[in-house]
Amino acid sequence: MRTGRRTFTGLLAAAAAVAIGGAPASAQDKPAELKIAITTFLSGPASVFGVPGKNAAEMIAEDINKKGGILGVPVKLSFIDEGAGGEALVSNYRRVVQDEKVDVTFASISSGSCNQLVPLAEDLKVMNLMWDCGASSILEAKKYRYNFRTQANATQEMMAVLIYLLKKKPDFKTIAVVNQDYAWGRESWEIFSTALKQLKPDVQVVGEFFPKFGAPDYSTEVSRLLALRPEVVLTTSWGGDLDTFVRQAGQRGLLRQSTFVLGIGETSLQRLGRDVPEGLIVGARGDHWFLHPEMKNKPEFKAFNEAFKARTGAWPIYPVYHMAQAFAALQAAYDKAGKAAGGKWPSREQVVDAMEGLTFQAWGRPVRLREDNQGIEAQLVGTTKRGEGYDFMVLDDMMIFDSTKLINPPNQKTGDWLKTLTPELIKLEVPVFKHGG
Amino acid sequence: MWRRHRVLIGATLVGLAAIGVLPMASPSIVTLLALILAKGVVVLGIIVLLQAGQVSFGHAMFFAAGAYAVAFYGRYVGVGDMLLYLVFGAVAGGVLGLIVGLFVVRYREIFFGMLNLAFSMVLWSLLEKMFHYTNGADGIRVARPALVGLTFTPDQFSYVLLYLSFAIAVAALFAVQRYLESPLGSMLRAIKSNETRLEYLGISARRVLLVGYVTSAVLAGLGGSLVAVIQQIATPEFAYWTKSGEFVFIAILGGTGHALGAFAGAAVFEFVRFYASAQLADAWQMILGFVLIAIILLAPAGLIGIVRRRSAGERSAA
Amino acid sequence: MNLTIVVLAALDGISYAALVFLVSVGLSLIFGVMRIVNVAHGSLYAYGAYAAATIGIAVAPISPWLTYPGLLLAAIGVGTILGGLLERFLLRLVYGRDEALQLLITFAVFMILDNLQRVIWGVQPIFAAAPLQLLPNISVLGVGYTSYQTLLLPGVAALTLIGLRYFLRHTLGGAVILAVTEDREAATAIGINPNRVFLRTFILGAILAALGGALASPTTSLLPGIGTEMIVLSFAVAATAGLGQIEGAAIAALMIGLARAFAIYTYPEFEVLVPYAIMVLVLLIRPQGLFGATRLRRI
Amino acid sequence: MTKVVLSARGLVIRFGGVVAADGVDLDVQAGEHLAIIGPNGAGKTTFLNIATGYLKPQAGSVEFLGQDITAHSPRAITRLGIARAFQIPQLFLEHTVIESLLIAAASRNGRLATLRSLEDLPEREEMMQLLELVGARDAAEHKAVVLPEGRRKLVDIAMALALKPKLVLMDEPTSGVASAEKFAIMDVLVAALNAQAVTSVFVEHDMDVVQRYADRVAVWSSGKIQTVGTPREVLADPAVISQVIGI
Repeated sequence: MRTGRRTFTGLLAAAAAVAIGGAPASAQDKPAELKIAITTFLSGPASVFGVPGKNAAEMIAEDINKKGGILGVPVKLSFIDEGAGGEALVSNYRRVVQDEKVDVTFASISSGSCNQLVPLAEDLKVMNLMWDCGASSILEAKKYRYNFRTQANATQEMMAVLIYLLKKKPDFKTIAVVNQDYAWGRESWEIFSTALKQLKPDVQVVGEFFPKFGAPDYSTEVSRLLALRPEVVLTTSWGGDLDTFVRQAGQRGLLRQSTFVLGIGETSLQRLGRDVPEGLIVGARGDHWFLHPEMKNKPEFKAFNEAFKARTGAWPIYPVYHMAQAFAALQAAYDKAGKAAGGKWPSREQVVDAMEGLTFQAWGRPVRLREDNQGIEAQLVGTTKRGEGYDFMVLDDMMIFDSTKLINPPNQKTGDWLKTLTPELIKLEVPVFKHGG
Repeated sequence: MWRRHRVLIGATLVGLAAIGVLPMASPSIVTLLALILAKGVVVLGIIVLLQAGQVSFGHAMFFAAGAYAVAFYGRYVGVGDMLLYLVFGAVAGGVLGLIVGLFVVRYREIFFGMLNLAFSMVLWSLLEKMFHYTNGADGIRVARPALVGLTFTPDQFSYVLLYLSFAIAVAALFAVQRYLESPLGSMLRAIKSNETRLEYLGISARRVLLVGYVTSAVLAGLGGSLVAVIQQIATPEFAYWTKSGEFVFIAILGGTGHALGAFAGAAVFEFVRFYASAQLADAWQMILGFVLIAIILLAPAGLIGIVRRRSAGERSAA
Repeated sequence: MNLTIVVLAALDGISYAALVFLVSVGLSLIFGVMRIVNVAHGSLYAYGAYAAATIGIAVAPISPWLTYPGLLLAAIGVGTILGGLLERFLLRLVYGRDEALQLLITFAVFMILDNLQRVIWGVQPIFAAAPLQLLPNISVLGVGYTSYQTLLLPGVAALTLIGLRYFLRHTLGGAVILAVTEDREAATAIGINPNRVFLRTFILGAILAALGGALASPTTSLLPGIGTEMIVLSFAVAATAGLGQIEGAAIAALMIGLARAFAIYTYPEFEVLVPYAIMVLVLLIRPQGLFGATRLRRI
Repeated sequence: MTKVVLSARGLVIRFGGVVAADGVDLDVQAGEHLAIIGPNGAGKTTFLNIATGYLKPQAGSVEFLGQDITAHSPRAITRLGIARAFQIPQLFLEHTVIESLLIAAASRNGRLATLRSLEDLPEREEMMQLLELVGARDAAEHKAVVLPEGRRKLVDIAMALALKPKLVLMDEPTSGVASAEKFAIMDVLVAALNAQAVTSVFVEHDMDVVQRYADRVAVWSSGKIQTVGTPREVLADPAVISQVIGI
């Protein structure tokens, strides 16, 4: 029993030590390195985004360090696999924040991971940049101090795709949807269909399919769609799922029968090669395209793309640009906070303060953080076309949307806002760019 | 009492020391330890069934039932109390265990395993598909509850959860050990060696197994509710067959001969996964696979078996 | 529901069932003979698929028709090498041990192979559709189908079924397998070497799994995790049929394939639930599966 | 007329083409020890299987103390007071002998809802005495799996007796026991049965045992009870000698 009591006393002491020692340090000396932990998919189907994202992060970090780091401090990256399951993700996130004391985290790709890590980051008082997850609901639930989304959310992304469709094909009467059965697939359709009902009430939804995430076979859905003959087929699927669906649809003539809208198809174009025809509508979750019409002549942009292609064998896709935006935001916040601190190394809380209302730019138009920490990011949508010199389809008839009007105001929920939309919105002025133009 | 339970009491003291000392080395380990204890509680349930020679390849369904009981309460009623959550989790596991158990205790061995698997996959697909109620694959977030009315900061709460998990684990450990030594527990083991004789002693093997099954479902539900609060989320993944496989894996790893195996196995499993996925991001699965093969081939009685053999050897040497 | 839907759903269901049958019949065969539920079966499916795609991508530039022998080569290669290694150096060590341990060792193999697969083939989707694109489309009621999926796959499945039946009922090698299935002790007593039978059976089952994967590869993107789903699905088919039942597996695969297709045509939300719901229902009514037989213990 | 404990009427059972019972009638009377003899594979064990509900006859019925038990499960029949010992001992191999007996005792006295340790049950002493009675007390703490065949047989019988049955059905109680010990064991066994006023039926091959311990003998052959009578009568019958004993 004596042993027991001693252990218990030790326990209490340990608990007390933690309670006392938990206060944030306010040292203003420059650290040896700025530690960044990044959660990304290194395994599982979503590694089609995660691995390019990781490659981009490493490339960007090397570049930053070559230029002397952020405020003169080199950055050091560590990665956590989102594919290892929720338990490992959360445990490892705690480990890097609590044990390795990273300065900032970039989390995550999946909205599911963000759902777990955003409140945790808030608990642990560590700045977190939601570098890729898009679910609108996360930032609508409450106002966070430590979490910022450095890109658009699903509302902006789907609104841009919808308006593009309505501008390009104003008279369609029937639509069907084939989305992956998880939050993104459901939520993107929810936004798209609610807005569609407001903007063009006469369209009939003839089929709603939510095959399971990672389904290997869509033959039955394709047969069903061939029989239903919808004028438009929307899918916001991605990765292998999208490849499989589009190929199976193409093989059996469905891509020619209906107008396909690939909500986030930009990432699949290089893999699909010539297996897809011209005329598909493709979105990019932001104004992300390696031939971005407003950026393509900038030498830095070209150099970045060439370097990425040389390093990985493929042109950058949107997760690469999202990663670049997270780094751009970080750099901008440290610059701003450093200035505010009079050239000294800013404390963590000062950096978080600096994030408020920040504007930063990577390889698209500038992104602005709203007061609810949501990024307002331009959206690029285009139509596939054969491109000289590329063995895959490139984008043509690109529109770049200013997202300000494509998102709910911070004090209104997405669902309520969508119901206030009117067909007027279709007339929104948007610049159009030709491929190579 | 002291003599009979000296192994358990010893283990409890070692556990106490571990949860007292380890967090000083690394604060993030607090949550990992709580997770290990919570999973150990689930695996205890697997070990109970293994006494009867029955392997459930669908026990994750009760684990998920406990977790979703908490998640649904939070979603539709509001943030509750931790103790209420635990009761809910245990009851949800138990009730589902009783319903499923009434069917599955008629089956043995591979058929038992298969039917459990089938039921769990039905639950999994429902959790995935009933998107509007369950939020689909993304799962439902679980907000931090109070404990008997007291609220804590996130940091304090991780310690509260650790101590609470520890208390539950110790209680479950003693209760299960007690149960396994009782007549019903002995009869459970008799199902494995000779069910025919059991029936010829006037004992319903099905009822004996049902008691064991519901017990193990309660443990799984309890563990599930704990994990949901620790992880702050419940997802359909909790009910997927690989989760069930993981629980059986931990049970075999730890050793099924003693209730303590559950916790030994959970500790090794989670530490390997945690550190392997931290150090070798893309090899943790392979490492766990090799560990399991090594255990099966070299130490079929699991970690507990290794410890026992050691101490038996020391005793005979002395 | 009208006739068109019935016809279309039946076509879709049959082509799906054909693949599922190929994989589950291997699982069932292995269980029938060795009494081992091979959790790594889905990994063999995945490796078959990846190997076929790798060979396909390599030979397609020479002539796309070479991809067909490529499919077969991948299935036989993966089944023989991987299946042979697994049986000879791992499963053989655990015969006679606890059923739970046998099952778990294949679970460990599944974890290792799943991980290794990412190391070998990476995480980017791989697509090798040459075999599919070579064959023309056919039109049924105005709906285009690939003849690969509607004719070739069911054809191969039917041939496999007939071939297996013939092998088991009319050849010595098959008779020996059947003898061991029915009564291992008696078979040993008459001089059959069970180890050799186990090795052959396991390789045969592994080849069937890999063949399923190889044949699926032209129609789908190959990704990490493709094997995981296949394990439970083929498991559901084999259990519904009754473990060890060859013809039963064909019928159960058809049942599940058709039910799934009709679900997509009518209530698509229930698609995922279908195989498992059928499995639960069948097992509750007939625990030994649709075609399995029960045995009474002698006392 | 003494009281009939167990009564079988018109039992018919076939396995494939083999007819094991083809209209069997048999009465067991209170307090007697009835031996069933017959050639191998004649269906003697099948009778025990039917009487204890393990097999269901295709026709006919079994009554125990006036109650029709044909459709009952082995468990229900056990609870009515029929215990069974097996030709191949049916033991809990991973339990110790005393644990196995205590499980039987716990079943008999309905001690299921207790968390008390099996080892601490109040029936422990009684079970030790039972082991003493069958001469296996020294094996009490051994696991059944390590016992030699003869001892297993005794433990198997002890498990049946632990239930304090009204009727015990035994399948070749002395097979596997060294012939030198046969009579000693049977002496003890029959004394124990008599002391508790337990009726017994035993299938037996050993005619010396039958001669010495059976009150009556039933001869089972070709799916029928050929004769029933005292050992002296039956074993003197030339037909029995040629059919069963094989001389």
